[in-house]
Amino acid sequence: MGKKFEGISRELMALRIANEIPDGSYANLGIGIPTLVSNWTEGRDIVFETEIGMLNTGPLAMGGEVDQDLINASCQPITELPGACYFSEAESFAMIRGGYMDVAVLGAFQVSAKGDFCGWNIPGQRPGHTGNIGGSMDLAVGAKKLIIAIEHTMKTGELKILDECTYPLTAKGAVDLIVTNLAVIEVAKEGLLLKEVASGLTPEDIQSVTEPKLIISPDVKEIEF
Amino acid sequence: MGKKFEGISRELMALRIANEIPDGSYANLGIGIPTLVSNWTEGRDIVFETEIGMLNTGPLAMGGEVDQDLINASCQPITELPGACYFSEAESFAMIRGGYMDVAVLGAFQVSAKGDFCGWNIPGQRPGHTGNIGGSMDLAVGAKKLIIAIEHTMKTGELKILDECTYPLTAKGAVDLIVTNLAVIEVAKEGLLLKEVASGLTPEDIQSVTEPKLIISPDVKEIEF
Amino acid sequence: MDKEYPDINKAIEDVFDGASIALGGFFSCGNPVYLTTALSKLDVKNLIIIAMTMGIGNWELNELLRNRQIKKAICNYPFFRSVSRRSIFEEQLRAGEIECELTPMGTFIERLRAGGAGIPAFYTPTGVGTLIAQNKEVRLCDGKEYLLEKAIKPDFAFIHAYKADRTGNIVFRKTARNYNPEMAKAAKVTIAEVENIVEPGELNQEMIHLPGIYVQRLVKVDRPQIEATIEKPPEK
Amino acid sequence: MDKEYPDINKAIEDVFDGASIALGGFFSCGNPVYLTTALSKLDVKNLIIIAMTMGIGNWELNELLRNRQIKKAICNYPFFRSVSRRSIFEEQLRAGEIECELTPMGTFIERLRAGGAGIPAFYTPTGVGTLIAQNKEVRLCDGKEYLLEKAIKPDFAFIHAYKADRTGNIVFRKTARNYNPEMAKAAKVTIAEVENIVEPGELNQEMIHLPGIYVQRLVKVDRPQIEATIEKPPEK
Repeated sequence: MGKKFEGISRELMALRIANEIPDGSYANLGIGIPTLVSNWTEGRDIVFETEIGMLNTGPLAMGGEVDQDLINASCQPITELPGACYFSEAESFAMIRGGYMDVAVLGAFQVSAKGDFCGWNIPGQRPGHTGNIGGSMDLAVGAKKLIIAIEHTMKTGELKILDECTYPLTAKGAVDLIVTNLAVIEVAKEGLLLKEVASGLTPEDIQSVTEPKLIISPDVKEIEF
Repeated sequence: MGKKFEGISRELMALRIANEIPDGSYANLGIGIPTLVSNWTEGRDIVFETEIGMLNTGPLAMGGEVDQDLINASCQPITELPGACYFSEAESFAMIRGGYMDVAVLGAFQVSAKGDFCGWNIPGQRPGHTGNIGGSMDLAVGAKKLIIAIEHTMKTGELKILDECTYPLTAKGAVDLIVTNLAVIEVAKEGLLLKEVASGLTPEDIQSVTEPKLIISPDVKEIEF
Repeated sequence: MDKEYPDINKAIEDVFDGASIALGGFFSCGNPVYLTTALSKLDVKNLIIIAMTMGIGNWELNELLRNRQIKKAICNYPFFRSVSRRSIFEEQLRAGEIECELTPMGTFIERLRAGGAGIPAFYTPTGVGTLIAQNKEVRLCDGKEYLLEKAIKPDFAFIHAYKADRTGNIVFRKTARNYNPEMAKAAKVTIAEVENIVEPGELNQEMIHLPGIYVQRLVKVDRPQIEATIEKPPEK
Repeated sequence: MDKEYPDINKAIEDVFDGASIALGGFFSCGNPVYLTTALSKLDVKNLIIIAMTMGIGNWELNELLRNRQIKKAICNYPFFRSVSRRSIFEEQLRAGEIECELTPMGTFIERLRAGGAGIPAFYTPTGVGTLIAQNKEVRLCDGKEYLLEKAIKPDFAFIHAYKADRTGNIVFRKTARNYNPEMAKAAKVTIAEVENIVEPGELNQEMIHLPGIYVQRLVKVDRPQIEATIEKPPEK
């Protein structure tokens, strides 16, 4: 159990992540906080893919725009942008597994110091070893850069950034960057590199809610937007 | 070396093969005699595929019909029929290998009693063990029914229907039916079953130009058109 | 070749006990709603159902579960998102009344693609080092680990399409394409419910999403009215 | 993302000695004729060329051979049909000056498809019991033999297309599609010569044959004039 810090909002986490995606990128956003990233990319040169089989997804559909044949991977009615194209599920995952997604942003239950993460099964919650894997395992191994967007700790105070994951894995060694409400942490060869902390917090605060020993970047700074 | 018999023309071989393809079939025709089969299928309910990536190919294009972007797998300008569709090479061979071709008709240099056949390399003709394999190996293993259309012997009189093939194989045990200028022979479990002979010839004549011992069908008859 | 069947029940009458059936559709989008409902009225049991979800968005599938027609599910997103909600499938799974073969989404559709393409098995990086790798062969290629995954070849595929010509050439609409094409390719017999059936030559030959060779039977249906949600089944 | 390059030479200037390059086109149809010619004027050697033929229909490739720019060919139909005619490629092969990796047409394109789809290797029935099986792993699946075949991932793909929007979404025309889409997906860098370049939104989103994510560079070219034959090169 760690202490409780407030940190930044989910919206600002999404903004911080949006700033991490270079112009000219193709990106896929998972369910939850990751979905919010596209609220911050208007005017940016980023193309979003959705696993269901579409490139250049537009904002959520409103009112009369809703089309039952046009949803995203979270089953929300969406719109299309100029340059959109549709394709099959097999093509969608050929693209994902083939390494064409420059950035994927996913949620997680736990992340380890080695870049392992878990997001589909908390033991005891579902019968046997089952759960909603969906496209998470393919995105994890396929994306060139995998960003995990999570609250730094569970609501109950339990740690989520651990030496070793204790839940069933989504992928091993796949995570590149962890963005939380408290910090921005790079998964480096040597371990977790603390690069940014939320306003008002110190690296020691972050360490107090993080199991692995953090490497404090010499350039460590406040999270910038 | 066998004797020399005339038998039926290439056009009639093609007609005999056309009669072997049931209505409602999807079929692929190789280069040479097989190509002639489509001259006999007008009004029939047969859809032809070409490896380059098209279903419902039409007759050869004439004069102003010629379109440089519309050729068959033999590089001949062709036309399209109603219900035609285009697809990629990967799709074309997924279809072929996946078992969707009801009938394939190919030429061959040699065919064996076990249904092996060779059609891409005569030792000494090309450098090393190379040759134009093209789509022949995929069609051979993929087609539900493989018909080999050949002259019964080589122009030099050498036998082509052998106990064992002596040239590099296209596929093992793939041939279902052999149609030659002299006979129609089924590749059965027990061996080669002689079912039809060209007008004026006897089963003994066919055996005299066929290396494997033929099983003479009790219903053996003249080739019918 | 006119592949249209005037009667949806006639089009599925040879589905047999123990048959494996792939059902197209991604959550609420592009599901064979009419065929699934017709299947639930058929006296067949011990079915193996291959579908993304198990009654989450594709609500018609719950009727198959209620009737206890399903022996085994092959799927990638079987449950409600919220762990506090239990689907019929989850209840049956907890009771040990049904089997579940969970396969990641990309592996799921690639296994079907392989089934249609004559590829019996392939290697994939997805799932290495996870529970998905249990009892699977691992192979090193260029120093990286991959899992061996096997093709799925269902007896039947039920798909939903926007348009078809009578010979079975099919056009899907927007994201309702999803799993439908590869399921059709993988299955021995594909039955498509189609919103619009036209004559051969009326579809643009350059935009056929599923060539007719893969489709054995067509059934004309009305355009269904669907709410895009995985939260609640439609009220009856 | 505007992927158009005004200068074809600029679009290929990072091709390096020893690069592997896939060239689209089936005999005379859908070849990247302009890019191949531009490549023949570049001072790069020891290339690995992946193409259906080696200068049979795709005549421009012969210039690469004359310049001795090619170290190795991966192909499925390398020679003239008639054994009495010898191509430049055949002469160089006889002289031991070039390597040839022969792969059946379906395996050839499936290896490229695998390369683009993150599949390092797959099993196929094609070639079992033939010379193609030499030095390849054989595996029994359900009692039938299959060969292990490995993905091809070229450094570059050169493709020819009918239309593209500036973001790289591509539409091919009739049978000129052939190998082009999968080569583009397999390659690290894909350069497309395109007859018509339009603005994003002008193409029908339901008939994009190659999504823009696979295409890094576009070059506008005039529609080439091509005679459909593999018998004779065009007169100069």
